[in-house]
Amino acid sequence: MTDIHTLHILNKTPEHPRSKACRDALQPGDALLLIESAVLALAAQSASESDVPVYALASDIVARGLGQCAREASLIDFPAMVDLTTRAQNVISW
Amino acid sequence: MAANPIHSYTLVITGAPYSTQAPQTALSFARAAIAAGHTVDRVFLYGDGVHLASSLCTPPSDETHWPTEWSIFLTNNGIPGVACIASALRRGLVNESERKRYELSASNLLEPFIIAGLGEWVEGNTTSSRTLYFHAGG
Amino acid sequence: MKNPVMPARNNEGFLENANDWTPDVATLIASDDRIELDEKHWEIIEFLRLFYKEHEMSPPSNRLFVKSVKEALGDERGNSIYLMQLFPGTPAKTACRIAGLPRPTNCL
Amino acid sequence: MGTLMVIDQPPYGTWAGREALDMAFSLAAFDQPVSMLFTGAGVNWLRTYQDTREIKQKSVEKNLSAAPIFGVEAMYACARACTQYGLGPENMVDGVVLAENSSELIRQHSHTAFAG
Repeated sequence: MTDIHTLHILNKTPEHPRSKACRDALQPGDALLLIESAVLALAAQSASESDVPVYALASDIVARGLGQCAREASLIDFPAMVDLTTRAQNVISW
Repeated sequence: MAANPIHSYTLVITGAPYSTQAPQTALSFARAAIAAGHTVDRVFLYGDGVHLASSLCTPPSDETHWPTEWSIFLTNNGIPGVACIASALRRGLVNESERKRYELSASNLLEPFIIAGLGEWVEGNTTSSRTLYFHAGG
Repeated sequence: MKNPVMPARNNEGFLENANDWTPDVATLIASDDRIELDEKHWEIIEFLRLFYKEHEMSPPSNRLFVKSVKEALGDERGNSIYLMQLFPGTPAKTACRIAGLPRPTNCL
Repeated sequence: MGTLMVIDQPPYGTWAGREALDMAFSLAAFDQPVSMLFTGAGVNWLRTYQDTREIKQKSVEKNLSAAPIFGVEAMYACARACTQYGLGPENMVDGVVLAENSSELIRQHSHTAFAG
């Protein structure tokens, strides 16, 4: 079952130009997965601007001391990340 | 209809160990994919990612040795690890036959990695059901 | 007829210095492969040298070599059988060697 | 519907764009449909009159001009980035299609990839 059109996997900080390009590319039916430095977006003061489901790798969040501020994303582990890639028709690694 | 269809993955790593998190994230992903019953068709190292296949990486003993971790994982699961030849030669990663061809002083390709062309990536792109990239962050 | 001196070449017969190339040198390199250059060969050699000048690269694989020849000179010449007959072995490699272009990286 | 190789990094200062170009060429070599999208600082690949002799690198302008010969189907440039970097018809290489909406373009391709 592919219930996600495109899974966007982002590993760049919010300042990185590709982060903006990724956000701009989000469309209804897509999902966003934050990994590595991209989880820092959850610490930045920003309204949750996207209408798509946002996931974030828990290990990257915990490593960066962000356990408390990750309310805007569903925290997942690697098995769940694998699962997300199987549910998506396309995957883009930004 | 199976609730959880089996997928095949080509994983492309373009970030180098010890300068990016890419090889680590990719390894955790690959382990989870195998554990879930999926297959990893091949791991393709491109750009700075080829440094993962160097037999000369020597991190301090209390840090994870990512080339070794990857080497063991690939060997245990029979997954081909391919370093792009153009990326590899530019960055000083060579196997024995390239060493001879270019008359170099040493070879340094870690087993079971092999050196091959981008055709391996093209094949993965067309035959695997998913191709995932692990780039440098920043 | 003068007898050209073979310039320095690497272990696969490619010129060490691209500026050493002359048509006479090409004839000499070709004779190593037991190829006697005729106008069909020269057409491809000239095409390759022009391609290199325009794009600052040789076609990076044999397939792209065939494609480029096809694009420039048509189907009759741009097919691997024709090029294989002219430049035995791996045509792109053999032709680049004779045309005085760098050794391809074997990228594909 | 083919692969979209994206170049979003500037030429010369970083190698990633060249590696993306090699990927596009190799897809073309195996007759896989591929197009390229230049966006962000990557649109600077498309400027005419690049003279790289002094920095001793190959000209990406010349390298890129082989793309149609090898069978790269289309070259798109993000219109917004072109405006930002002062690129217009007078100083841009031929054969580039301006894309007003990159996300639509991404949507139209089955794979979108960066080289690094």
